[in-house]
Amino acid sequence: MLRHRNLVIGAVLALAFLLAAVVSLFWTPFDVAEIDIANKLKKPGDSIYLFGTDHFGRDILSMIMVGARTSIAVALVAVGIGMLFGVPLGLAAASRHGGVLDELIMRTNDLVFAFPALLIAVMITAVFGPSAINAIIAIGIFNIPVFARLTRGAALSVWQRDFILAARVAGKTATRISLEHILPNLLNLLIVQGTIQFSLGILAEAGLSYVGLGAQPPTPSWGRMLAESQTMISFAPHLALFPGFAIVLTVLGLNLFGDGLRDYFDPRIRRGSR
Amino acid sequence: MKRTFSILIAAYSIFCGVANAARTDIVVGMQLEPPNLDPTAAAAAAIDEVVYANVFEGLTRFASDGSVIPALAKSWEISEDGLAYTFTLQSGVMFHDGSVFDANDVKFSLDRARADDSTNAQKQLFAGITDVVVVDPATVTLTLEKPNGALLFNLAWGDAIVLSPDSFDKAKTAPVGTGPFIFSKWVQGDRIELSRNTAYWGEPAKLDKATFKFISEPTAAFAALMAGDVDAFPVFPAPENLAQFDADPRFTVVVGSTEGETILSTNNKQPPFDNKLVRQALAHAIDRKAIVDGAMFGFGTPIGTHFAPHHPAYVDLTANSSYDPEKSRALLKEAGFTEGFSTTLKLPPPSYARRGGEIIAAQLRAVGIDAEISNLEWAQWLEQVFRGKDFGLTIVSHTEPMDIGIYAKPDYYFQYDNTGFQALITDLEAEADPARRTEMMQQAQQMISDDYVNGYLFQLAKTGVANADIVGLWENSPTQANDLTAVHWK
Amino acid sequence: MTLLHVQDLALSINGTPILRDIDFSLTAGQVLGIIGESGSGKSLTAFSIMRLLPPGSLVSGRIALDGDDLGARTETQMCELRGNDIAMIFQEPMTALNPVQTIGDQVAETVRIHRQVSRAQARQIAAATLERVELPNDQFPLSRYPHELSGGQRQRVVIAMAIALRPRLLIADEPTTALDVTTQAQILLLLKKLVAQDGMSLILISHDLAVVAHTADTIVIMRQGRVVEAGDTQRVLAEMQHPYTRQLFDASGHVPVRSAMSTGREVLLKVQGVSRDYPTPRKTLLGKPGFFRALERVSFELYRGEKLGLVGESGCGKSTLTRAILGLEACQEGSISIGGDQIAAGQLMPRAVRRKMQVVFQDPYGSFNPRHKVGRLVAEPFYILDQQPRGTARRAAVSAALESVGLTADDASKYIHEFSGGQRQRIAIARALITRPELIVLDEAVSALDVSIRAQILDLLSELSADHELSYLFISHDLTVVRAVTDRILVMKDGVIVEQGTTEAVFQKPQHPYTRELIAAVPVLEPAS
Amino acid sequence: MLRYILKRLVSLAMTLLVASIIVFLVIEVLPGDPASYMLGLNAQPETVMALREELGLNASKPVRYFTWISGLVTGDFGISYTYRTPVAEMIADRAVISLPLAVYALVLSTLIAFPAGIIAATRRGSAADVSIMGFSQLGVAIPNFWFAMILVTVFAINLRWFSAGGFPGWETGFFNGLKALTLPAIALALPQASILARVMRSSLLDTLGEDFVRSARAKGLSVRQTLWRHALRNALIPVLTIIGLQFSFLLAGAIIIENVFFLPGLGRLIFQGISQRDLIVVESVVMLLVFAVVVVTFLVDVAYAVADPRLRSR
Repeated sequence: MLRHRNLVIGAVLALAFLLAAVVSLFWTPFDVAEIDIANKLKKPGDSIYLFGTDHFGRDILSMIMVGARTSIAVALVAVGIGMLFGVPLGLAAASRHGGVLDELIMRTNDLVFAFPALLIAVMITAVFGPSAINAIIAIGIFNIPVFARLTRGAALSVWQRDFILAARVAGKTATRISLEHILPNLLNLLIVQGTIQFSLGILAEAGLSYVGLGAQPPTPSWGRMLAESQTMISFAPHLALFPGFAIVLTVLGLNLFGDGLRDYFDPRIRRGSR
Repeated sequence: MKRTFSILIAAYSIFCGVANAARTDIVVGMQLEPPNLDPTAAAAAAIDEVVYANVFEGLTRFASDGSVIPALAKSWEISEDGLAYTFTLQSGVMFHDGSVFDANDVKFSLDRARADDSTNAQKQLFAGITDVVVVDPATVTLTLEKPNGALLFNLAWGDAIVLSPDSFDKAKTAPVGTGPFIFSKWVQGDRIELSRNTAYWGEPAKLDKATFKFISEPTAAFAALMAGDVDAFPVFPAPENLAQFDADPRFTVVVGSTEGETILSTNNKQPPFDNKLVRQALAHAIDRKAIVDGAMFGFGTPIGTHFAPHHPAYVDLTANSSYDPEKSRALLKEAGFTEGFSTTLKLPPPSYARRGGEIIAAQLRAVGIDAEISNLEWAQWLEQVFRGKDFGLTIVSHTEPMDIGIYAKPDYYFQYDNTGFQALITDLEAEADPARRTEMMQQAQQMISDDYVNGYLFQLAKTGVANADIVGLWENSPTQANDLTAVHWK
Repeated sequence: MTLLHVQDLALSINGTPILRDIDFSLTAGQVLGIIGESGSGKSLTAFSIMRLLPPGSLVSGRIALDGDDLGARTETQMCELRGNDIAMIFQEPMTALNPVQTIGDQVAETVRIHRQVSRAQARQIAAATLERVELPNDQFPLSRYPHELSGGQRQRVVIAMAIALRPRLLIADEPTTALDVTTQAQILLLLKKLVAQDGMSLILISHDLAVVAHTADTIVIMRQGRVVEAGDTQRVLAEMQHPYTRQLFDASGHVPVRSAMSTGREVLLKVQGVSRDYPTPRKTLLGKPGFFRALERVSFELYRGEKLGLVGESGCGKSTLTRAILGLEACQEGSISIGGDQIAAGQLMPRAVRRKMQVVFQDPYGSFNPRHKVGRLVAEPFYILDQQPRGTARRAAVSAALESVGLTADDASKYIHEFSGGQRQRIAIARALITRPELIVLDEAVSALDVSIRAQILDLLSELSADHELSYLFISHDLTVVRAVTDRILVMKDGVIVEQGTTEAVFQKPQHPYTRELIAAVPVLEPAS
Repeated sequence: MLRYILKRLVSLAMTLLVASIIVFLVIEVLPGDPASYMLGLNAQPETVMALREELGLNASKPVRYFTWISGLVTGDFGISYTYRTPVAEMIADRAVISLPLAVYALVLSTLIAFPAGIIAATRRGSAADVSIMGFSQLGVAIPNFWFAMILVTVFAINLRWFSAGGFPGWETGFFNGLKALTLPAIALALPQASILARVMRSSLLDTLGEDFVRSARAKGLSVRQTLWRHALRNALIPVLTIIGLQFSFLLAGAIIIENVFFLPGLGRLIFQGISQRDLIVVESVVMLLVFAVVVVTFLVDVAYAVADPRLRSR
């Protein structure tokens, strides 16, 4: 069955990189901070370096592992920020549907959406200087409206259901209803969107550090590895290939996983008649 | 993917880059686009790289070997006291707009540069000049407050070029000069086109048309050369690619010298760097070879002081700060930093700084100094490091020729304050006798080297790539310029 | 002669058998009624005839139209048949039309795909057809979009699309279920008329025995994918050979055993001159927003222990009134008092008053949070109490409530999706009972249920009212049910109560013309003589 | 309908106003000063002051905001600090590259996405569907700048079919221009196409499940006819939004791609502006992009109303 295959493949890929990231906390084949010019630009497989070495003689495999840590950390926190602020805003907006608060929240969302994301990221980092933290903030900010909008939309439809009336007859406040009845019914949706945003976050982080606005050296990051390898792609393609594949596979994994989850959560029964 | 790259390898063997002979135009690649084209109104090297000696000329100019030779001034006499310089101007010189060049233009230009509201980036060049007198249309006299051995040298800078009072205000966007090339077109963000000045007063240019194309990304630069979109890249930004060009018969790689002393600037007023022992430890912790190999792929000459190795007065003091981690640690201990310490390493955009920075950070870590890297844009660097002096270490290449004088400015960003040295420089400026000058310069080199003012890394190499059939491009760059006057195709 | 002949038709979808040995035939120009409760497979029988089955379906048996075996036809040939010889209309008029096409185009399309006619001619035919379904062109030009029409009108458009080419067979799948009684009557009338005019045959599929009994010449009664009884309508209703037929019949007209009509005259709920306005969007950008008056000075009383019915068609203001009584929305005029505590216009209802009421909603599926266990769902109303019972007391109360509605205590630990529609409605009642309210508002509480289930729930309600001495406000559009269970009724139209009185009185001699119209519209199912 | 449009226009104006304030503030707090950037290492303080004066950088913030914003409204974008040419001209020069690039990429992605999405939806679960969805997953996952790097290496450096980048200018002929934009457009289009295809598919699947599709079949329309006459138009409505979003994204999101292909477009202009602290340019371009986004969203809403009669009555 297609949907389950997605789920499995995705999970496997995503977990693989998660694992790499975790392992890198305790062990990497080589020290990524150590520079060894004598061994620079070794091709994959020759000598002890499985994926070869970069222009400073650092072990690519180790850098990929630590890079995974960077990407995942940044993306994860960014999504966290998005959910932390976006979901409550969305719930609030929905519970006061058509009210001033609703209007205000939605307009602010539109405003943020009106800004080209990368630009804001560039400016934020131009103001506060480039760093992983600022990358997180930049990406996080753009996750807020995403979740706010999603939550509001879904919450509104839940508000229409009769069991909300029942709760209101029981004299429950909007806030309480939002937490007791609305939120639990949005969880699936949020989890799915979460994984999608997570993968987007990884792409965004790669993009930012590619233009030099992400985590700063010596901390390895996939995006910067690509940027640095760019001039050498013609004689040392492995420098560009491994980080590239790392990004593609991680994102692919997360997306597949997300889709898999979606299908898993709602097996589309309402097809055909009725 | 794999297949892609086997295609790549295959493609190399079938390269057959025979450019058609006797072309009379050239496309020159540059990494940075000039913000405007008026050398007297901004510091950007890119301006000179386009217009110096091509569009604009001054009284004197630099030759390709760095020597100062006559330009718009045919000849000059210096009074005994060295306070008056009288220049005899070339005759029959016309600006590109057809107006005639004469002494008034010289006076106008120099006065404009000296004026209080001047926005000349190198105003200090004209500091000593008290007056500019037009004797007759072909003669002009400069009077100085005190003798200045460097005046002719100063006048050779791009910031000292001669503009006409009628057209100086157009210089930023549509420059009008006296040079062998006429500005014809600027497609902003992409290229600038020059065409031959048929009415040139001197030896006319051999090319009809010259285009400067601006390619900021090194990869793109590489691609552009490989694809033949660009004929020459006098300062190729990615040394790692030079080997490939060298191996490729279509190209010649020209490695020359520049005036760029690349140094690990140290904030001499910020503890712990106010302690000479610490600075000395720093100096011994650095492995120049690793840096030159790692950051510049072997291009660049190690230096032991702030002076260009190709200069006759240069003394090799690298031994004075040889790579010796053991000694470095010992020195740190002696200075009371048994545990080492941590500081900031702020890096401007160029790759020599970014890459060199990573390597140096690693080398410092080895002796217990933890240098936290932060990559800055130039604007931020100027703000924080250069103006704000808020930094521990930074890497930058000082590309102005003969700029050891900066060590005599106590408020210069690395804040080296040594009265003895300042006195020496004052004398040097006043001294005219070459032998004495050399002696003093060497003395100065020794002094800053012994004080370990900064970490002296290497002299930036001029790594140029050009189509093998092009002749006449400058090999070295005594100043930032692409003088195309003599350039032609085989 | 027979137009349609279905012989041991069987259908399975992805391996699971749905229909088995279905046999029936239909004489030209006659009406065949197919009756069955949800899941009986009546709709899928229709789709098998049309061959519009979901992917993974496997059909066997023989379906012959005028002796020509449809099974033998290719898909393309079926396309030629559909809309031309066999046409079909559906239950849900609101979604059956393409929202982005004009009704004219959609009717004309039927013509244009089957006949080589110009656009203009097609539109003429479309116009004519719309006239035939009683949508006069001057009021309903071809350029109208579906969203500009009411449910009944849309259903007429759907019919027009179906009959534009005067097909020999029309299949109507629950054509009136989603409509109000009066509209239902009109649509049925229209269908009969068309059958008469065009000599067209009609298959009328419905869950409502009464509807079919009135219209069909022959009926087929289906249950769980099989035909349990088939034949001439009169005969079937007279003999009722199969027990299920009888069960169905009884359930349809079911009257629960009732405790003697309460005689107490103590007023429990008093609604006085209640009005409610909703703002309508501004006409001009800065103009004053208009108002739609949903309730117009509604006044009535409900006595303790009484079962009061509130009938009216959709949009008459029933639900607005419900919300006002439940204190979900404050009213703009008048007052509502419950057990003596009065709530004036604009006031919010204090918890102390809310406590006295509970509600049961129509949709057994939408009225429970799928993420909570039944125990938690049933206990939710406790929140309104000042000190909610905790721990064992709470659990005991929940068990009691569940048992009182015929479920078991351990159902409390199940999730709602494990229960059938009927069971859910029981749970809903348990939830309403748990706080021992004085008044229970039943908002279309049985409308979504199959007749047999409905009967059981009605019985349950009347038992409960006896045991707990409850008062009901019974809101429904279904007069049969209301008549069966209430002591008094209120008839509501356009936000006004047009008539009220004891149920029998109102049904015997209705005063207000609208009431008469309503009652007339109800298809009654009198035992065949 | 008209009321609806008016309402949207008002909120559009509001958004722009607030946006302009934010943009101004953000950019004003950028550390670094255009004057000292221009004058470089050896400049003397008084020289810098003189230049600041000349550039009008010494005026108070509110004053500068109002001069700027009032300029924008009247179409006068001011003079670039570093280039000393009218910002409007610079933007125009860059727009003639960025705009066509965005359109080109959008066209490409639509041309790929629509058939793919339709095939996938109509042959749901088939091999075609599975592989199309698989590819789209991949397309979404590939960072476009990396894809761009590879395109350059293969098609420019090795096969030499295309030039490695740069833009010859439209005056050298339409097709030269188009050719120069092809690789960048492909790099941009790939992920967009993947997303679009997915949206197309799911939206179409939803529509095909609708009742009116069934009634259409009952009329005697074949599956194909139903698809073209009924399903597609309804399915397009959500797809419109995505296309709208994508256009504005392509306009601004091309920043990185423009760098890889050294195209002198708006994205490069912004990067330059920021690094040179040519604030007025940055401000104006960002504003322009925001404007583009807002306007496109507005147009999409209007298109909605046109496509869906239910909205017209609003």
